[in-house]
Amino acid sequence: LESPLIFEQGVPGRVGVDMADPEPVKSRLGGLERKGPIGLPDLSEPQVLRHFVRLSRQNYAIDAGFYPLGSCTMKHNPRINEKVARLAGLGDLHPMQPTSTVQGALELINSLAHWLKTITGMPAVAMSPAAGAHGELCGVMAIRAAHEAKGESRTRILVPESAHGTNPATAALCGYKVDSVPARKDGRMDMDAFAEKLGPDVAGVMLTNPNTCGLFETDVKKIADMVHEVGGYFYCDGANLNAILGRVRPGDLGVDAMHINLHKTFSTPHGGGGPGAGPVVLSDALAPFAPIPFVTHGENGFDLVEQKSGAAAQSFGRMKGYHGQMGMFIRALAYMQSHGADGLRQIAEDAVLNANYIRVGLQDKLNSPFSGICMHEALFDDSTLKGTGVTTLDLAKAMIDEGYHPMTMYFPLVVHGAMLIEPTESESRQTLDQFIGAMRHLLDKATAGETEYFLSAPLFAPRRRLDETGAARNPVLRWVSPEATDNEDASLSAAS
Amino acid sequence: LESPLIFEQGVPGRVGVDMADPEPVKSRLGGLERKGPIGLPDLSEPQVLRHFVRLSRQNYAIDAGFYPLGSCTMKHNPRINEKVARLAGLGDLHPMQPTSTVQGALELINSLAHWLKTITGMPAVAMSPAAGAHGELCGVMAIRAAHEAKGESRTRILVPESAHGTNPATAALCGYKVDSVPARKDGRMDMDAFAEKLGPDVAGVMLTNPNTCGLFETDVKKIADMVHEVGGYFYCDGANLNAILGRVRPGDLGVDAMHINLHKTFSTPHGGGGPGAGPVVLSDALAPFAPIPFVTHGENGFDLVEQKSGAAAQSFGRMKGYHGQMGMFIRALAYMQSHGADGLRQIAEDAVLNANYIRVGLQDKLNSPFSGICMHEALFDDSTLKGTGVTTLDLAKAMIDEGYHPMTMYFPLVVHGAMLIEPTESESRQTLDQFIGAMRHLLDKATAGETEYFLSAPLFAPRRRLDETGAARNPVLRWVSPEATDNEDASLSAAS
Amino acid sequence: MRYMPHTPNEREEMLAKIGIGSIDDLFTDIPEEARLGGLLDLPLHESEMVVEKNFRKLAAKNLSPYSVPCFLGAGAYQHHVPSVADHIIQRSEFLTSYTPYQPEISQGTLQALFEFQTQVALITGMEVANASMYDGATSCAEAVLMACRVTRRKKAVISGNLHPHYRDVTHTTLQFTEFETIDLPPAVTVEERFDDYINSDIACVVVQNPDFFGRLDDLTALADKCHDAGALLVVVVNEVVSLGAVKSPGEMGADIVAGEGQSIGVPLSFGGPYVGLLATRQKFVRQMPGRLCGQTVDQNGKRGFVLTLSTREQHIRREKATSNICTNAGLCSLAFTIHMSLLGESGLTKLASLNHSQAVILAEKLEELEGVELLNTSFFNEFTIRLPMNATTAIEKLGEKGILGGVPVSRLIPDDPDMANLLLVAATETCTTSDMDEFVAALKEVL
Amino acid sequence: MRYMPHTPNEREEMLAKIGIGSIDDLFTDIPEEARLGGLLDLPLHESEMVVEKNFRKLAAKNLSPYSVPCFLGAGAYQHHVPSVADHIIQRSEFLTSYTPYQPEISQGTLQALFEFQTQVALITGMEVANASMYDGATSCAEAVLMACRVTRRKKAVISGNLHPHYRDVTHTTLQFTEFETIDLPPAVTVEERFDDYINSDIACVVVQNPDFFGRLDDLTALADKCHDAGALLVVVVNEVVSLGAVKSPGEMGADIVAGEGQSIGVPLSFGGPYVGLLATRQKFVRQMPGRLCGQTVDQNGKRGFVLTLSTREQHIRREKATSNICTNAGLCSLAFTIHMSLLGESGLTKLASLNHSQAVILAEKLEELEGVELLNTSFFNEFTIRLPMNATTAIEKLGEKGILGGVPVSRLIPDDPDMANLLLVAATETCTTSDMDEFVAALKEVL
Repeated sequence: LESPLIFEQGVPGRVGVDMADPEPVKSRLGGLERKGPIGLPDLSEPQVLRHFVRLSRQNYAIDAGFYPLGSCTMKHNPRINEKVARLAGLGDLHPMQPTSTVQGALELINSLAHWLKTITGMPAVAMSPAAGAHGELCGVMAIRAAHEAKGESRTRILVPESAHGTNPATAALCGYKVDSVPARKDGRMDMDAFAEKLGPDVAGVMLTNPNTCGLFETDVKKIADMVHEVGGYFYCDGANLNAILGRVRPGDLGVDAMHINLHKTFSTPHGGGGPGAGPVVLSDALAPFAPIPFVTHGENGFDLVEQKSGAAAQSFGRMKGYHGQMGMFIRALAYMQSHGADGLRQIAEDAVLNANYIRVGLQDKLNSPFSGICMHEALFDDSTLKGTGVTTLDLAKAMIDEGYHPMTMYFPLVVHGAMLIEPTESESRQTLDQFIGAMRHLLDKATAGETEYFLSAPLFAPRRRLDETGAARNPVLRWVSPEATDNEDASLSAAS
Repeated sequence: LESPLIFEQGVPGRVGVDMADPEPVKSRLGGLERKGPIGLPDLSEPQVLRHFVRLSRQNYAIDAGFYPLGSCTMKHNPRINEKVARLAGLGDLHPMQPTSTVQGALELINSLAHWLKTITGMPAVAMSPAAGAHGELCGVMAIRAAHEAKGESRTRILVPESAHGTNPATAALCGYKVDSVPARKDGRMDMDAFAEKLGPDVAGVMLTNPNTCGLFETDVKKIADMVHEVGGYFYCDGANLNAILGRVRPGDLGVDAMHINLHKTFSTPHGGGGPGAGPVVLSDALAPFAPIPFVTHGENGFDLVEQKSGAAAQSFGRMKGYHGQMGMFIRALAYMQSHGADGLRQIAEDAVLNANYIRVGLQDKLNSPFSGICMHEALFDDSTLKGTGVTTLDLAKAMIDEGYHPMTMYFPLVVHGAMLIEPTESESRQTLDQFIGAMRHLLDKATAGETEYFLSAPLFAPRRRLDETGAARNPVLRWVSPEATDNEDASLSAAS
Repeated sequence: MRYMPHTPNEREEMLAKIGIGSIDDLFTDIPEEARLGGLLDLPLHESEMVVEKNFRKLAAKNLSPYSVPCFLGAGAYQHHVPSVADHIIQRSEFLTSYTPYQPEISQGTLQALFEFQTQVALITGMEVANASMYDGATSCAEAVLMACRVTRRKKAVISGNLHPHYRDVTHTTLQFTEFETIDLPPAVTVEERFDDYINSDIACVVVQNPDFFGRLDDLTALADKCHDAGALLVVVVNEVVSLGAVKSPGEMGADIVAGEGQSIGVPLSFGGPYVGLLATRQKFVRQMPGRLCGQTVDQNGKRGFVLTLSTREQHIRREKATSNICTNAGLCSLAFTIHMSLLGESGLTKLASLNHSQAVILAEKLEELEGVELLNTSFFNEFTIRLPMNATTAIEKLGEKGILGGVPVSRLIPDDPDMANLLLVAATETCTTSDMDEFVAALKEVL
Repeated sequence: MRYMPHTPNEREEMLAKIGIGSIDDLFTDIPEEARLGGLLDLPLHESEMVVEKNFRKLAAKNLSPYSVPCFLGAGAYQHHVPSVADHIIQRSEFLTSYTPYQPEISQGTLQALFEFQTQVALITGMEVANASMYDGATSCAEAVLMACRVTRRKKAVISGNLHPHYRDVTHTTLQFTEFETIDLPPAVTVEERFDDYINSDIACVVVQNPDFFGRLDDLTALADKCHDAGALLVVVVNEVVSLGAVKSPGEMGADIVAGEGQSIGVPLSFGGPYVGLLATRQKFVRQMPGRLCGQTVDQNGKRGFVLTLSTREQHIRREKATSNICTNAGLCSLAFTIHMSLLGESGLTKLASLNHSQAVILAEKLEELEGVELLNTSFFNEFTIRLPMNATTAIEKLGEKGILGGVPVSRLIPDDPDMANLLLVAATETCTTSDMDEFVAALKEVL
């Protein structure tokens, strides 16, 4: 049950939304009335509903199956969070209402901030970043603002070579040169290389911990001390916070800034790619530079600081419109309350337990580049596939036919043909057993020489493998009416 | 992505609902404490969610595709109806709240009653029946109560042979003998036979109009007059009201009672088989016998008559607990308000237009047993399939592979291998064209001798054809734990 | 109009294809004098925005029991419905699917029904259950009809402590049949004596447990007596949560259990739609009304589910039908199944235990009030108290204080002076301690 | 705990399989002195019922703008979101799916993104659009960065009538880069003159239309001037409904359109999440930040969609990244696409026309009030009035009367005495005549 593009289904004159006829008034558009047609298709409500229901059924989703997806913490998205996010008086507030009419909303933000600070053991939190990468930007901007406030201009940021791809991009946007620190054989950062690279021109270090190999950086406190010693700051990428909730507080490790992916650790739904939210906890050293706005609490209840003055005089500025991703705040707070201190700790324990269960379940079939206990994700390389003609990608596509989303592939880059698997705490042992069984079955098939099977996978998906190269070479990024005849439009639809 | 039975997924000790620990109290259960285990499986919330999401994906649905299903009016189910049915203060009211605290709810019921009476041109309506068949029961009980009030005891009810299956069952429950009236060659009731069967022992006639052949009973007024003449009442099965909304009012045709399927005509969702609602409009002659409860309106606002006394002294009694299917009332009223007088009429017009469009689109490939314009559904017989080895059922199963729900088959019984197709007004012309194309393609295939294709259909459904005979011969109606060893349980699971 | 896809232009083209000149030509079979010329005397179509506003206005005229302390029961109970249940029943594939007559594309609905049947059988302690009835009251009436068919007898003895709506619906259903009832009077403080009525003419005895007044009874002896006389015992349960704590009807010897499943998964919704439960022994299954889902295999040998034994149903054997029930409570039974799956064994027993402890705590608090008398020797989550004043008056006054303080018995059993001061009070997991304290304090003021 | 599937027993068995003795053994890599012994100082886990109650309590402390007359705008607009849009985005397959990196099992998300890109391109009059940004303000900042990359110039001229948040976010984003801005002062009643600032050093001019004060301008001449100087014109639109009535930026010569899509499909949600729009000309596509979905075919030649041109993105070319944006506004862009599909050509133009007529009617009513001055010569659905008193004070007083009467300009442009009495007033399809009359009457009293 497929559905053509919405543009291929319209008949002019239909409508999917009823509304009152506008009263005739004298136009005040200042002569700027639109003249030509826009080109949107007209459909009825049932058509639109069916179209998107059909589209949805082409998607995989957590609700339908397991995502053994490293580095992305795809876990259960509770429905109560969706329900409370839609309550009248929460989901429908206008951001510019007088603060006296939104005291509950401000209390909610304040309350979420308290949870985040307590969980991380940090004294401050910037709530407004809209996503993890946005949070990184916030953290590194705070670092740069702090250096500038001291009149220092530093140029380098140290980043381990296994870092998330957004780390270097973020540093670059803040005007820093990225200096990559190699990894040791055990998958942690090479401390000697790190020491060597440190110096008075180093603004800070950006470390993911647990790192992208699924390992805890055992020297983390030392790293913090060393970077502080040269006057730099310690940015910790919080993408993997799920693994250590309630077990260790980043604040106790010397962290100066860490973003928290509410859409990973605190399960606001991924939504096919957003929206997310990436609040950033900050140390005392960085707190004065936090972005506006933030919530304060005084005698007259809660208030908002929206301008760079007074309490926010040193703020590095505003990162987005209004007050942050309120819809995500609601969901994350509901998630936290549902877990509580006991549940949050249980999350970390079960997440790590599950990852190690998978590691052990596959260790005789797949090679782990780093030995011993892993944290929340298990990392393997492609040495098993060597000589089979089957690549990590082929294996991943064959997983689709087994009913699973592929694992994360080719990341971290430090491992050849990497496969990174993060089961999360919300999967049952039965699911893990089935998954391990399916993987073993596939690996046996691969080593038995059934290469063709993998090359033709997936067979049982809405599409076979898609021509991504062709898509990039001749980009068709929008639909164009077949009747469009002028050259420009024709060029847009060249490949359609 | 299938899911085993929920009972095959439990691990004792899990839970999908958190709640406070009960405070220790002295039991007042009177020594009736449950001793043994119940046998329910324990699962976590994510498991339950995934289980039912997976199950759902085994279903066809209007939101996903077209139901050319005669006699059942499967049309668009607007989501606004679902939304308003869940509003705090509507969906969460307790039926035994003091009436002073539910004035809005009673107003709503009263308002829906007004719409139903206006649409049908009838003076009264009984709101409480829970479904169409329940409404039939209500109507025929009112007829019987009316006769008894006059001291008459009549024994026969006349029903055309094309009637819905519930009609005779309903009559039987009211102690009436069903007397079947044959159809004429044009698909309407044979008036001569009808006249012949009429007599002083006839309690009434039950007529579906438009009838189950999709035809309007042209002699309907005459039928009403004739049955009234012998002191009987005219029950009209309202299953097909969709076809005549705003075009003719049953009250103007001499109807004494008619149930209205809120889940057909007014689009409360079918839900895989309920819940429905079947309010019954009544003539002045039958109104005094209406079931309790009903809403009244006086100086102190709205009130409920819940007992057989006062205004309800002649009521034939109570048909269900509390006050009717409120959840369905809300949705139906929202649907009516969304359409208005203009939209309701448009429904009938487009429903009949679509049916005739299909009739004409297939008439050279399929035989219509009755000629001329049809109402909201098009009826065909299986003469095209004669000699092909393909039955109506086989054709229907092949429709599944084309992406459609099968049409209604073998009903009405008066037509050999009947196929009854009701497109409803909410399907677009494009959908109808595609459907007609698919049907023509299948019919060509059948007449070209590709019998095997039909016998093996469906191929692209979650299941191939199921062994229904085996299911009935050796009924397995529940899951039984494989560990169950006692004989009784073992017999229950004999076929599993 | 947003729900209708045709444009005027398309309608013209379609009419042309059909070969007629106008829409009116489609309706010529309607007798001319009955054809409506103009529009019905009703408002014109409204936008979704306006419709939503209309219903918000209506909602604002009601008092939501979730916004105030609420102790209402009498057959419908306030429970927390997990958000997952409501989410799932709104999924298109469940919400907008048809009755599963085409099993190949209805396995979702069918497997859920099979799970529902199993759950209902398990909690009631019976062997089989059907795929739901309209509600508890109609289920009770159908149980009596069924008992008459099974025993080929014509009389049913009805406990005086059966929910009055259930009794009334049974009367209504039976009134034009050859079957009849023998009705016992309510027995609030004394034990009901059935012995005098049980004999070889009797098809069944119908009792409710916990009964309308909240009392629990061991029905084992009664079951034996019924069976000795060749009659069936029909047990009605309208608070299914009780089955997590209380001996099941099956354990006590019931032959048919008729229940109301609203407490599990179904919102209060002012009384409907609810979900009727009907469970019985395997040997009576062919006399059981309503739909049944059974397990089978497909052509490839894969397990699958189908509607089965439909020869029992109205749509095949018409006037010999066992019942006229057709549509049932599909979506409500699905909600029940989801909620019950979430609870599981450990959840249902805990929920039951929590409900009971809440009720005990409340009863203890109320007993302390001067002039208030607790009439129950046993109860689950609901009990009856006698007030020193008219219960309806008391409830109205409590309502003014924003408290829904229970159901006056006289609303369901009017015209009986003994009942005027009796109040049914229920406490579930939704009550907080402060709700109870508010209630007790307010009642003290009112008395 | 309801979300966690393991029982204590299972955990033991799993630990045994892993070959360790206790959960603590999994965490030995954490420095001992940093390991938490006890629990965090936070409440313990709560039931769903309690969590829901907590949030209801918080909600009750806010004034829902849908429950009172509301005339708030300033970049976020109250519109009716069709129930279908919210229903669809709650479908599991959209709500809980991952970023569509695996196109074979993500065609739903991808096709919807392709439709989104097309819709955004059509309404803005541009050739291509990306798959969304965080919000309008970040989109504006990214547009400036993009213009600098395209032109290889370092200065952006920013209109004084750009929404202050958009300006602030652009400043923040650029502050540590080599790029800088030239900021014009607000111009409420006079026309803005860009000529003096446009030269061969300028990467772009950023203007908003309708501007922050509601005024509409024909930007064609400005576009020409920009192009003559080799600069780009960036047009910001934060009320996309206006595009149904007003000449599109593309028609006026814009090179990049940065917009806020909240008005279509996205609830107000106290300011976020929203959906940033970014559209441009085909020739700049490789400098455009954010995700892009492109059409292609699969091995069988079937049309399909994939994320494409990702070499532009951060996760490939790291420090040469065009932006650090990673997650975008997936679900909000889906809601936008659904709402826009429901509207279609006829719906969007009618909605725009309705919004404009509502605003005109309100403006006329307000103009009649003594001491109130309408400052706009043109507007769409929002305009600026000057009150004879401090606007913040007026708004507070209106709030006490249960009316959300607009946004005081000084909340966004503080410290400027000229702005103290200015009030932004918006009217959309959600306002009724009686809302307007209440507002005008209340304002009359307040003044």
